[in-house]
Amino acid sequence: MEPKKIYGILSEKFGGKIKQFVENTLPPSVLVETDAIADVCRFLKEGDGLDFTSLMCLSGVDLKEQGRMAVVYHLHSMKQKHKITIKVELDRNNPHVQTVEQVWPGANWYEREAYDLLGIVFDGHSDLRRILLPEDWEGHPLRKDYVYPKRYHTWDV
Amino acid sequence: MTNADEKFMQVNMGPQHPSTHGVLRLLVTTDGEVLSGVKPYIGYLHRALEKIAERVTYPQFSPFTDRLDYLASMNCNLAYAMTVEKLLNIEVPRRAQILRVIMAELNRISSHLIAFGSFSSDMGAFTPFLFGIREREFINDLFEIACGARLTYNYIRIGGVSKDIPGGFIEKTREFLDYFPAKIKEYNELLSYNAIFIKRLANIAVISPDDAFDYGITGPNLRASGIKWDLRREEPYLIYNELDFDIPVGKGEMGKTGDAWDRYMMRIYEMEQSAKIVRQCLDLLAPGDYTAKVSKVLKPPAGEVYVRAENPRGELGFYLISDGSTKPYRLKIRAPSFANLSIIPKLARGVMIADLVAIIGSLDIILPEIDR
Amino acid sequence: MTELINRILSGMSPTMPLTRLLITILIMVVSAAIVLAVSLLYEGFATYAERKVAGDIQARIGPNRVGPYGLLQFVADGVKLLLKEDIIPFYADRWLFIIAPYIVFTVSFAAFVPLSYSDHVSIANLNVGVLYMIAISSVVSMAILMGAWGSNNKWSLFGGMRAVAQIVSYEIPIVLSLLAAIIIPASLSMRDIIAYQSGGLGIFRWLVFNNPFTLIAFFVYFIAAIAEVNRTPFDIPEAESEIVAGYHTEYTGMRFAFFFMAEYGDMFVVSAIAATLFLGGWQIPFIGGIPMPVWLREVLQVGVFFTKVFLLIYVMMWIRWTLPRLRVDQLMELCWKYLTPIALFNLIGASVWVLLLHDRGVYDIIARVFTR
Amino acid sequence: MAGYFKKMYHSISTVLTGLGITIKYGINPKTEVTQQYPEVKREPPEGFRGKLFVDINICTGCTACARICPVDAITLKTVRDENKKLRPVLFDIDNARCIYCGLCVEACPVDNCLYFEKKYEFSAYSKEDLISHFGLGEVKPAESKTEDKKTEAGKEGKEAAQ
Repeated sequence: MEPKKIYGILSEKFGGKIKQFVENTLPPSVLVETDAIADVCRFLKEGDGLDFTSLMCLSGVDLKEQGRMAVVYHLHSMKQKHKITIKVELDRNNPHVQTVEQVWPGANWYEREAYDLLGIVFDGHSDLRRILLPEDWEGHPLRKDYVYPKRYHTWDV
Repeated sequence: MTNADEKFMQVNMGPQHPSTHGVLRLLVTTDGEVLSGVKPYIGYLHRALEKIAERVTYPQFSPFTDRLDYLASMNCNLAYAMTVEKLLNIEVPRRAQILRVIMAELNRISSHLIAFGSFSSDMGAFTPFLFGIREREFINDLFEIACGARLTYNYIRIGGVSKDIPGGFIEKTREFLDYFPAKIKEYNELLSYNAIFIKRLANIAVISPDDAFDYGITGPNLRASGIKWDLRREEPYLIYNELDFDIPVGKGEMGKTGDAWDRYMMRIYEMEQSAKIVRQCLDLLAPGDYTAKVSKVLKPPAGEVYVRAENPRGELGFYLISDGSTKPYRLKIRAPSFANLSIIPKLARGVMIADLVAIIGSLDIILPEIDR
Repeated sequence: MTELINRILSGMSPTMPLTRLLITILIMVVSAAIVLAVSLLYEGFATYAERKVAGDIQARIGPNRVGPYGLLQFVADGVKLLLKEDIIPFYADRWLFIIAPYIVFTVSFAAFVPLSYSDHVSIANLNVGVLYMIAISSVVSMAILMGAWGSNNKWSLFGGMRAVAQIVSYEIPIVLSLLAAIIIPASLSMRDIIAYQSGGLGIFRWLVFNNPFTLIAFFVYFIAAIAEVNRTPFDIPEAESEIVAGYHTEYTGMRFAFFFMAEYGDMFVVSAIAATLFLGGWQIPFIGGIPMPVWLREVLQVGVFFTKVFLLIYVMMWIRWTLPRLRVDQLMELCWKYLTPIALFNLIGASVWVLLLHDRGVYDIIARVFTR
Repeated sequence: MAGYFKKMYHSISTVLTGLGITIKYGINPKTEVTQQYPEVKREPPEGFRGKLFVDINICTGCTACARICPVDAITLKTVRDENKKLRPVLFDIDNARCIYCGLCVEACPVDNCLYFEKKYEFSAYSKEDLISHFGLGEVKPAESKTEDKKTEAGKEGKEAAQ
């Protein structure tokens, strides 16, 4: 199915919650309102003819210039063989978004990673802990304004 | 360690444990030999590659991709190069494409040889590991002739490959391809169809297709569940659509489809197919440019791409955002082993300690890629 | 040895009880020292042989640095182990932890005593030799559990539990299969059993060829014996890919070496039992009937005995470097579902054979047919 | 019951097949593939990436290598000599940091100036000993204007480069 058509189906179903269709990314992306992401994802997975079986990638992006953060979902359907990018944009100072862990269990670790490295909080996540960094690490390194620590415990960095 | 339920014992498996394939730590809750839960802890090998990517230029990041999945550096190089090429709209010359396929498939063989070998030593048989290493040396020699390095090749570059193959490479590769099938037969007789080995693996840790989708499992592990999905076929890149090869899928020969034995066997089958691909590519190889014209300073236009390639361990994806400068704005690496490992808590419930080792080995995870 | 003591003492005046006692003790100590020296030397060379065999099988060379052909490798290993720091974990049960390796080693050393190395060379010709061997080798499991528990390490505990479960279970097929052989010469003395197997071209009177049941018993015994000494494919108590190093995880230096040497000592002992009971012990095949000086015969007999034992040890090593490891429950399954019933029915069959044909074996019957 | 014996037969036959393969290797010394390293050294092929070498006399001091190095292993300091030509007074390559990626060799605009030697044994007792110094040392400068072209890029690379 063409991404454009998927966008059509989505905006028909969710109306104003679907904000924008961006064609020049690869794969083309759909910008979704933050509070609707879990519903949209569930629909994308279970909706007729959509069948987005797997979440290929979930990335957090720090858009510092725009004062925002984004969470990008790269979805893929192994049954229908089509793919699409879903994006949500969050407030940079207080990034909160619903979890999609209930839709794709594999999202668990990706969300933990986004939380770890960018500080995006996924509401409803079952086990939101740091994953790559030590549990007592301060700050979120992938933020553009991250300040490198001088010391970690007894080590000079 | 305190535990409310006295019946269970908590054991740390790793970070230093012989069979955790690197520095994976599993917090195992057991009732005697039977596991009641596993909690993986990763990140011991975190080198902040994604952060480094934001501080180095596009060509400079290429050597770092070697260090993602160090057993399949060529494939990682390839995926990264394809990502940047997509952003820059570079057309890669045909000879370079064929060379890339040859290297990627040879690397797939060498990676699967390690997977096979380390899995066998996890299962307590040491000899197959040495045999796997022996054949891998052959491939390493080939790579060394081609690019001068034996492990971190940095051979496939943005626009093509770093240099043309020298004379004698093709003959040596053919020699290897002639020598290899007999060895696969030997592996099968020695290990794959060994009754003890089958008993250890059949019906262990079955991944159903739905679970595989849910957790984003890809590569041989997905195909073992009976799903015929291979990016080389589904979204052909390079010259894969011209090549004739099969995609082996798990059929549950020794038990249920998608069990550990199927996952193991996928790798043996794929080695055969890769050898077939390399043979065809050698025939296709015609003189030509080995790299496209790429300017020294790369300044891709602003934009974002998500490109993936079929790595030996699954789909390696690069999500690259460019802001028009010489350095990536954001590079997210979607490592196949990361997703493959995340299913372990689900699989390792009610199995025995020895099975946990079999599960880790059959998923063929590699930690540098997970921790990045 | 008792004979030797008696012979020496008989020449002495009976009025010196203290001297007699001292001389008896002296002779005992000297002979014990000889056995210890020989067994240590054997264990050293066995570790060398193990590594060499592994090297051969894995298409590599193995130790070849220390001394000619690396023959002095074990000396280097021994020196290294002696110089290693002796670590006793802080939370270990010190008493158990320290004493366990000595018990394991003593037991394996004590099992050398009733063996009959040639017609006249033996330390003690016990009339219950076989029983003694079976009894003393069971003590190993206790010592292993002591060490495992004393280490206060969860992996050690796993190993210890596995070891006990395994050794206790496998005693049963061992005893049952040994019985099938013992009922033919109807003696428990090693010497009598070997003496019974003389003649018949040197090999056809061996108990293994006596009747079909003893042949099966030999294989059952050998498989169970591999399990008894914890070697692959039954090395679950120290399965390094699963439970790190099992019961000797926490042991270092010489304490570890004791466990290590005991394993090779046990290998010798079980192989010696197999050689004695099934393969004619020191009976020289084919040329046994030719008259020769006593000293030459003795030397040949010792040589033949050791050759048989080393062949069996080689087979054990060969199996170790070929097969993957079984899982705990599968190991038990093999014991209780396969080996034990087979050994039991085998014993019944052997008993019926003895009942009907007395001690006549297949060879006797054929020989009788032809001589008639 | 038939299954019981069939299983037994299967186990024994496959185990024997495996044993057959290993004994073939076990008794045939020709199968050994080990190379006796310190005695027998393999000749690295053409284009082997060994230790970096700089022919300092033809170096133009363009700093292309230092700029492309992803792990910041090359330290380069240039001075203009009396002919107004850039000369490298300091050219240090930290072999402990080098990841042998070959980017610098390709970036070097002068033929046979910066290249990989076929040398692969250069262990040392201290990290300082691993730095190879190629710099010219003192060059009679036209004017005392020095440039330090140490690049910012890849500062983090240090940790990753192993």
